[in-house]
Amino acid sequence: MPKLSPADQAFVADLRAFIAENLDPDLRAVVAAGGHPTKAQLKAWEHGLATRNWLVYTWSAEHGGPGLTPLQQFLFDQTIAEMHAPSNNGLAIKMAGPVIREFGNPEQKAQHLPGILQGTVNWCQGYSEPGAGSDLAAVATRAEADGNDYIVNGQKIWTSYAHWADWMFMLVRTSQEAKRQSGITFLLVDMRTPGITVRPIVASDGHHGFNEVFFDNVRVPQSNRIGEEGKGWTYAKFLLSNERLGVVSLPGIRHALARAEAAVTRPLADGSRLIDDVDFTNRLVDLKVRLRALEGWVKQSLDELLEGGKPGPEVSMVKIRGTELNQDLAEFTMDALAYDALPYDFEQAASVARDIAPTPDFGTTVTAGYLYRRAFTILGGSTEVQKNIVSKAILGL
Amino acid sequence: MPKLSPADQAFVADLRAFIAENLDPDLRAVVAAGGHPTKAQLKAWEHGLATRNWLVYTWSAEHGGPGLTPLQQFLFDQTIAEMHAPSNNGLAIKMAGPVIREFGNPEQKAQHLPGILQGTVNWCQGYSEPGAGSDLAAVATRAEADGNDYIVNGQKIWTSYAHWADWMFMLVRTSQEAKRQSGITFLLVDMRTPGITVRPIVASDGHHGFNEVFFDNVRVPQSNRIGEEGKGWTYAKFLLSNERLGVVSLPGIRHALARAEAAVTRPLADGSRLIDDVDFTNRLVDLKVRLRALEGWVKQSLDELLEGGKPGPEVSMVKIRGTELNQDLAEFTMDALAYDALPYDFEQAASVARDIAPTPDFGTTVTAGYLYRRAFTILGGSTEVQKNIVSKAILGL
Amino acid sequence: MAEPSELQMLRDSARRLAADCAPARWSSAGRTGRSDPARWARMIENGWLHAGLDEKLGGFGFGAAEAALIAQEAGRGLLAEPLLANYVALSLLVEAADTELGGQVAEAVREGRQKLAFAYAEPGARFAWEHPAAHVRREGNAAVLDGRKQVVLGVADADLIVTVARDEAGELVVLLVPAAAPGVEVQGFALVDGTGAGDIRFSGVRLQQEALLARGETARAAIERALDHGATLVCAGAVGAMRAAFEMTLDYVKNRVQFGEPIGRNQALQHRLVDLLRLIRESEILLAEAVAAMDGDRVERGLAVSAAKLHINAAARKVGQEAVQMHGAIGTTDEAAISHYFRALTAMGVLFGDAAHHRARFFALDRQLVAQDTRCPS
Amino acid sequence: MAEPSELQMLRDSARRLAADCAPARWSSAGRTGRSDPARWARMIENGWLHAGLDEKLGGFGFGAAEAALIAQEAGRGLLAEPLLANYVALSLLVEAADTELGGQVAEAVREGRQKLAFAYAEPGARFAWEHPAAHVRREGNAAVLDGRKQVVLGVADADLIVTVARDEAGELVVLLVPAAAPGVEVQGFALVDGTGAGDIRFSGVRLQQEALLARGETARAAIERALDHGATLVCAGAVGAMRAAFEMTLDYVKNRVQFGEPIGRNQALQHRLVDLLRLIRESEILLAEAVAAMDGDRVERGLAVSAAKLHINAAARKVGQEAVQMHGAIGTTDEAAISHYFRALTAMGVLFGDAAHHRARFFALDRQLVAQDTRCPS
Repeated sequence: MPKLSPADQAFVADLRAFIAENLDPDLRAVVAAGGHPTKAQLKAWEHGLATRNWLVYTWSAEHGGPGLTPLQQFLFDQTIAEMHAPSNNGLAIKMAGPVIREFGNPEQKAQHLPGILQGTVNWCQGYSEPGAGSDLAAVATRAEADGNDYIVNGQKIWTSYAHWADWMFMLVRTSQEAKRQSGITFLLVDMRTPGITVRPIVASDGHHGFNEVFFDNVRVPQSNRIGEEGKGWTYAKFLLSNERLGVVSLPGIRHALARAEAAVTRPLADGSRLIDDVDFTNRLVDLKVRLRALEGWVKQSLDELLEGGKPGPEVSMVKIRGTELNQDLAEFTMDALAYDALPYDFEQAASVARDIAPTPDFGTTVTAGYLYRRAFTILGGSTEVQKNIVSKAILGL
Repeated sequence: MPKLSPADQAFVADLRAFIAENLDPDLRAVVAAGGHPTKAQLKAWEHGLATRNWLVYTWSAEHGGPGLTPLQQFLFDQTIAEMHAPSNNGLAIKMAGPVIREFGNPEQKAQHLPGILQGTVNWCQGYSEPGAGSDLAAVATRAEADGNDYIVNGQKIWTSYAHWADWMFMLVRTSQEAKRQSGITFLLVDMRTPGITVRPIVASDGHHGFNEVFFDNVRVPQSNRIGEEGKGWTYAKFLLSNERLGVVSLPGIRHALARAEAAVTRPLADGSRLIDDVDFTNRLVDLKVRLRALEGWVKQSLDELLEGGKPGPEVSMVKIRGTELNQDLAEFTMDALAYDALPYDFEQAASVARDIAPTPDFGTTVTAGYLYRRAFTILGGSTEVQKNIVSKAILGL
Repeated sequence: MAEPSELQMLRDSARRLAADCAPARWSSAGRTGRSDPARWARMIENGWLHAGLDEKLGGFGFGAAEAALIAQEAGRGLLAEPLLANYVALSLLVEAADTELGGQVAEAVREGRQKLAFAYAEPGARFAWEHPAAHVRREGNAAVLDGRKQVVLGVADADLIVTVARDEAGELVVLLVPAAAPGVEVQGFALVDGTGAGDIRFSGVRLQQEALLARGETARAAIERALDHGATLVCAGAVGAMRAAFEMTLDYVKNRVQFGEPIGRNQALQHRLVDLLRLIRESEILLAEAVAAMDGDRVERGLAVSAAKLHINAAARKVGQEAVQMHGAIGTTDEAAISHYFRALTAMGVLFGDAAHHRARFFALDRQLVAQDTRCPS
Repeated sequence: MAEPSELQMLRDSARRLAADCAPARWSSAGRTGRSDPARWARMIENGWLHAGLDEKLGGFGFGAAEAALIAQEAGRGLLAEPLLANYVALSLLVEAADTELGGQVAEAVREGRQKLAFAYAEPGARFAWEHPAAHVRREGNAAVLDGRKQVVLGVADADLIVTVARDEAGELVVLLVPAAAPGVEVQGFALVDGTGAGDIRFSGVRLQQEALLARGETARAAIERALDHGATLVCAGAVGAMRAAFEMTLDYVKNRVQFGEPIGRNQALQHRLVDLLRLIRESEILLAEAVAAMDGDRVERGLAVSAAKLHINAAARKVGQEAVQMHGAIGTTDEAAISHYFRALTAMGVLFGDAAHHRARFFALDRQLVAQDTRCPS
């Protein structure tokens, strides 16, 4: 990292002061442990960020954002991570927002962008469908025109935080064509519309983040369609690269590394520390080197994104490595905890609160993290699908 | 290992005494270092073994062998390896011999088996062809009937020790059929027949073991055909499993482990030893555990071989793991040698004889071993082909 | 080697009961760490607690092989009952206690009247056990025990706890502590795989003379053997669970269609499945060697057990992770059976020693062997 | 970041010359360890020995980036010439010697009148260098050097040897030794990758005062930097060689037909090729960071260089092995170009530190950083 300019130093100082003043200690503790904050905690935090216009920290001034430089955006992420504040919710600011801004009509922009800027509206993403997995083009949820509306029938799955969402951006099929990518339409749907049912999916760590969303004759105004009918795949693809980079979550990885470091430096009963055990040392070094490579690669990909508008297929490899590193850090920390990683309270999706032999602070969500991070190499396009993409798009195989 | 019976103890004692008396120290040194013995060294050793009928140590008494029990065969391999005698040449005793015995006619048996029993005739295997790789059924070398003879034209490649061989067993194509495995015929060919040219292939370590063999209107009596015309694939397949287990070479692996152990226990300049460096310790332990699993697996496969006549497709996995372990042991030892592994005399296929900073004894062929062992996961059916076989035959995919 | 028919019968009975109980670990065993008494009764009925015992104690007489076989089927069926806890504690007790006490407890366990637990791990000690912080001091005729043990399998169900401490002379002792004794505090909980366990605090627990089962080198040897026994049974459970997870995954990839064909048509998956099968086969081979070595020489036993646990820990991780990955998103949910195998395999990699622990132990024993080895190649 | 046009020109020239020279390492460079003078002359002509030098010494002024760029192209083209030896020795000499001597030698090297070598490794010492066995003692005005160095790159070609010893006070010293001085014995040989190297014995070599280039902490810092420089250049060469080997392999799998289709249609190979590409991309990223850190703070430099070397050693191994495997049997023969890349990548994993060495060093530096780090998260 080069020396910061005075302006950038001032930016970081300002941000640090803001976080120190506004971050609820409970929320900080949850984030530091890698756990799941509550909706109320997140909304309070987002409300504060919005007062400084930092919620949409990646947006240019032209689009109503703070117009941070790429370096400042990087510093923002880094500072947020260092101080254990939650990362800004990408569903609204990196997905719904940009697609509405790029492809929405003036009315749609006027309706939705203010809520995103101010963090008053929660979004969810309706892409995946049962049985389709990483094959996103296999959209079966139908939308049939009926006057000025569409009637939507079908089912979405793996919908993160649908139970918190006010709006969903979703893919529907408006016609059957030979090429499956055709005939897909991109809609914005108010989650309070009659006919929508949200059913929780409990993950293997016990946490409820995912949902199934059922659409039973749901009436959606055609004015909620983004762009042209049948061109939805184009808009969806625009977001896919963002999503892949989003899954990588460097702040999350840095938190995970902090927990790993804590796990191997805590003194054991006999005063020894795992950091003096070469078995763990070697693994820690390899993880740190992988993080260095990943950070450099993410930075290159973001540069491309800024220069060329969209990242190339290399982002698939970044997604693979980022998600693997995140998994391996959780596994490493779990290994360091040994027996302390085993007691588990499924209903809390966290370690058991133990009185006789308390689990160390940083350890309470390590096992949950190990369990739920298995999804990282599956969602947003599985590792296997990413490799197929690279093989075709870069290697020409 | 259970306690040995008195008979088995006597067998081992007898064998050890024989080796101690008969094994040329130069040959012993080459084998211990994992190098390539000369033809003269090997023939002298085999001649000695034959006087005790131990050359064909896997043959039953009925077939003229010593009729050792499976345990005794195991002890034979183990003792040979421990005392750094060369392994018995499988080409004659595990391939040419059994196929002639199983499928040859009485004249062929009378002609060839005595030479194999006594080790007076060297054999080579003519399977692989240029451009065919692991696809053994892609036999293009033609044999056309002409009176009582076949006229053979074509080319074989990767023919181990063709330049030492008196006879070759080979696959030729006698007719074009829809199914490529049909129309293949199994021939025995005298290597002194006019029209045969052997061209050396120098391996990446500098050693000449492989050859290309060219057939230019080579006249082979039809009486040299094994079994029926067009049924050659059946006889060849009979040998494939043997070959796969053969490549595993537990004695070779045990030698390699002895070198690895020597490399990490030698004292360095400051008196330290790598065995006290957990980096190397951990790798050594993992290699030893892998050897334990491999030995158990080979033993099970041999038991199956003895019970059922031929091992199942599991032998493909044994081949994969055995060859990988052999490679990884060489790599480990090379890593332990560090700078000492680099000076290389290509013409000798061995380390440089250095005066100022001599390479340790066990280290002279370590680098050559690392280089030429790369072929182990390719020859005898590549690892990839073995995995395809297991996937189909065991997993049903 | 053919299996004796008694063992075959036991295996069949175990597999039937396990299948009958499944799905057993769904949504965790709750927060008490206690197991289902009805299922335990069926295991008693089926004679499972005879396994591993000497014939004169009412056992079948096949030693470690029996218990390993049942543990393997329990792993395959994801049974959450404290079988391992009872096998290990009982065999340690029988080895260390006098014949009468051993016989009494064995009978009570076999008949389902009592349950046992074996408590060795201490807070912050990971897998170290030779220098426990728990200690006993003499007070008149009684011995008074203080200390803590953590993540003790089956302790919330247990009537008797076999545990480890040091005495005033610093010697290791093996103790038999009634769970109901004053000063014994147990916090029960479920582990990540849904099995029951708990932490224990001993606060001035007064024990009579007969509670001292072994002391000094005898205690050390008995504990080491018990830990090897435990590790072997965890290996057996892992082998059963890996086989089941593998079969389930194989079945899934044959039936799950994506991009127009079963995902099992993807060669990249095929090759990875072959790697998993290979890991499982090696696990089976090393497990069999560990079981066979259980009654042998200490060094050979330790090498075989640590080799098996070392390999099987890694295999269990890999098989669990890959099985989930190949199932895709559904594999990460609680409603998918595979996620329960994944959680079970996660726990098995830790219980009775992680890879680092067994690697270090294997190495130490291997060096002893190398040092002893007088057979010089010619 | 756009490359300055001078660097682009250098890269183009380097790639052309390398292509022109190839195949360069076929069947090993022979047994003398000496390189081809005609090819060296062409490198001099192309200005390659200006690379990495300060402008006032006749260099282009782009520092480590220039030499790394040429090393990368030399790796891509498998050039066997002692570029690395001269870059490292010259920059160490320029840093440690007085301006006049530095300038003279730099000019002689640039013009092809002299060649250098840097000798640090000692028999049996692996990668340790802070406590050399080689030593100097005073005799009147002269210093007398005794000791051995091994596997010194380019030494059979060298006129001047920059080496490391300790003095009578036990302090590290950097010395400049004429290869022709009485008492200097060199055994030249080829390495496994066909490049030239050699062992040296110094027996009572008498050196004048100006031969002592640096001493004590100054020497230590200069040597450490030289070793980082060497490691970085090896990384650069490996990146070039990996890229070439990868492209060659990709080309091969697209054209090689087996079982009726190009082997590149096999998804298992495709996924492995993606893994290789990933390793290479990470190598490129870490290399760039190491190059950028060459003129920075010691700890940051060490971390960046050791991270790069650690990763690239493993990547070089993997890429080399997989490239051979995917080529099949032909890849194991001397006549196949890929086998030469394989041998080059084998050597690169050892030169200037193996993975174990750099892992330990990274860890030590990382702990320094953690200890220094006063930035506490809030």
